[in-house]
Amino acid sequence: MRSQHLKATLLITAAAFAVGAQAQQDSTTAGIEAYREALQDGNPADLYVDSGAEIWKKKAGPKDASLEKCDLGLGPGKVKGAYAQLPRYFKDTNKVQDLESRLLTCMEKLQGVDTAPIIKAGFNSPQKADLVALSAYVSSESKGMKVKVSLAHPKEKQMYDLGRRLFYYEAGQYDFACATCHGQEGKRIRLQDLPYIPSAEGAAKGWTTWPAYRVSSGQMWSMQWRINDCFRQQRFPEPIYASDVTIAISSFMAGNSNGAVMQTPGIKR
Amino acid sequence: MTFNKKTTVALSLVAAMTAAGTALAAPPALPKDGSWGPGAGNATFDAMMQSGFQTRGIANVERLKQDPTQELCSNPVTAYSEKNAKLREQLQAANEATIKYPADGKLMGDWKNGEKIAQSGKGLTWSDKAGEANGGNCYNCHQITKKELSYGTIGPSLYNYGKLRGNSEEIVKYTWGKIYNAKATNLCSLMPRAGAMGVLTEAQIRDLVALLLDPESPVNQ
Amino acid sequence: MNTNTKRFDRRQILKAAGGLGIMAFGASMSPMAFAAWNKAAFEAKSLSDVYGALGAGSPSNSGDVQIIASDIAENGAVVPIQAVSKLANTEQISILVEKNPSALVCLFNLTADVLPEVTTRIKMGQTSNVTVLVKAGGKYYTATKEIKVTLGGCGG
Amino acid sequence: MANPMKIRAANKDGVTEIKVLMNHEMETGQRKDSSGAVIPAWYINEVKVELAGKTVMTAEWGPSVSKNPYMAFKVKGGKAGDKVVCSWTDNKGDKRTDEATVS
Repeated sequence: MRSQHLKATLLITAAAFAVGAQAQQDSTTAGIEAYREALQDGNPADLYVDSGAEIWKKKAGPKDASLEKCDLGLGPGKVKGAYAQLPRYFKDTNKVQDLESRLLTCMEKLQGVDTAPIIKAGFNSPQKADLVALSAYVSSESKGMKVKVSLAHPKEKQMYDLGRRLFYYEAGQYDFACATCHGQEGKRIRLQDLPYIPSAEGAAKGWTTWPAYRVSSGQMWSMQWRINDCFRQQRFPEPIYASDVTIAISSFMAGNSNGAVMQTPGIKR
Repeated sequence: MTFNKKTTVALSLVAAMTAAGTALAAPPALPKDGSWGPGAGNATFDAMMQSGFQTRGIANVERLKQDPTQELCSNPVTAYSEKNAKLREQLQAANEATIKYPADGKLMGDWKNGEKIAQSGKGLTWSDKAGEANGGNCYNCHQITKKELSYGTIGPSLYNYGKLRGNSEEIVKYTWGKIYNAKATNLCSLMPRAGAMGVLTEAQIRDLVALLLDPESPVNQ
Repeated sequence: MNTNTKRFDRRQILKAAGGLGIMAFGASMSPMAFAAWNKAAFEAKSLSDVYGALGAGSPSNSGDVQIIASDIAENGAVVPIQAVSKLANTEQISILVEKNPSALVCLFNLTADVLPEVTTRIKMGQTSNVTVLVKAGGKYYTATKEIKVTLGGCGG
Repeated sequence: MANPMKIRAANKDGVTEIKVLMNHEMETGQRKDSSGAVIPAWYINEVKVELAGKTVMTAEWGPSVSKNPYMAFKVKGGKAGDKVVCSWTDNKGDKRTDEATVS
């Protein structure tokens, strides 16, 4: 099916060329679409899904326990569909948590792991590698399911509202906010389409395709990593891993995406 | 703009093929009074920002402090509201006052260098080092030369910029000012204030002006 | 895989690579009994040097060889390529990138049971012609397509 | 030690489609690290695929195959339950063999 589709997309490319000079822009766009389509087959993120599933089951930490009893919101050990409903409010921590902050909670509680060094470590470090693989695995277990993020609890609505305010927050020498690039419909940076995140469709384009394997760096990126690099390019200081800043912006994107189908883990340029 | 529309049509065609797109529910609307919702007032928001960011490399937490222009433009509801008309006028004048012209009066440099600056997206992130030349980031948002296919569309196309406008003294000065501080002419412009914020040097701006206005530049060919 | 073909290949390599042939033999001692890695072909810079090292001579262009790939790659680090041969008795499919530091990217030896098409992903340093070289019935054929490599993303 | 491959193999109408994803850096030897030193070339150079005990394909690769290599091809014959075995060696002599069952 994939290759059928690819061929169809390539036909579009050819057709765009046939139209002639008018369409340099269109042919570039179609060519890029064909490229992205071809990438979908054989996503190296699958390698991380497998290793994440192993890490999930592996005993570790001072308590020599696995994460198999971790409650991601649907009850202890329930992974299927959990990612499509995150971030969410958790009673035990009295906090709204995204996947990665919740995994840290589970590592602390179930395995007795001190997570402070993990929070501090860079995304390329071995300490973060487990979380990246786990996010590939957990997100894969929501593939094909609809985003269902609750904004019913006051803390969930608050996190969403804080995220929206952050989205428009302009600062630094470049006067950049998330909204600078993601606040209009139909724009792109270089050749990358920029989803309009305040809309449901735009938010879903981003939210339902991360975590993702990035071919440009040959790396698997978790959502936290994605957000971290957005703020880097915004010329902001660094968002602290799993801090409320990161969860707020995730709540904004996820809350806007409700009803869209998860395609995780994705593959990106 | 026609070509944006065309792009959108092409994309939505492909999107329609990719997924049976069902309409999604509209996200919650922003409060009309310009507030952010009961839980996202100033105190809570500031506390989140302070605890959520850390200095890394040259990107220090001081950067989170907003100047009045940034503060006004950070609220899509009130940025253009009636009651802020006066404030907008004041801020625009303040931005205009930042524009400095070179002492030697030379506003046009080398377009070839300008092209390199326009291509570069480097500068001022926490992975950049202090003292390194910053890039102009121009292609991120603008079409400039015909040859570079990888250009953004957040800003208008600058292809034939000089050919369409000529390079009278007035146009050269206007162009310099636009690069130096885009907020002097359009307060909540999405374009960085490259000169006023110290992103680009005078010499770099000179080269960018040449890229746009030099008749020899590929922009005008 | 047809052992006669293999032996023929190796002799060709020896001829092309001269003294370097010994190194090609070194690789063939691998206990997994792979085909000998053709060092001379992978180190050759130009298309014609690769053809020489493979014993392909000057292959002719053929409409029965196809390259299915997008015209533009958003990133040169990963360029998906499908190489297809419609030629009878296709025994080998190679992918070459003219402007890469070494042109030969990969070479697939297909047994008679394999359908003559392979999909893989290659690196391209810059916009370049990509050539698929097919060996069928002992003869070599090519198809060539330009793929543009663009600079994506907003970073420096 | 090298990380496992992901092999998928499915038979449809008498043709077995084999898709393999490998875990490998595929370092070109052209890149430099942050201190300016050249990162040595490190890449898979030989690949072999067996279906039901018979070698169906061998490949020779250079460093221009993408990181975390992917290849897909089709073989006439094979049936559900057959074993697919894929092996690679890299230029440092590291090896990896994994298998999967045709579905």
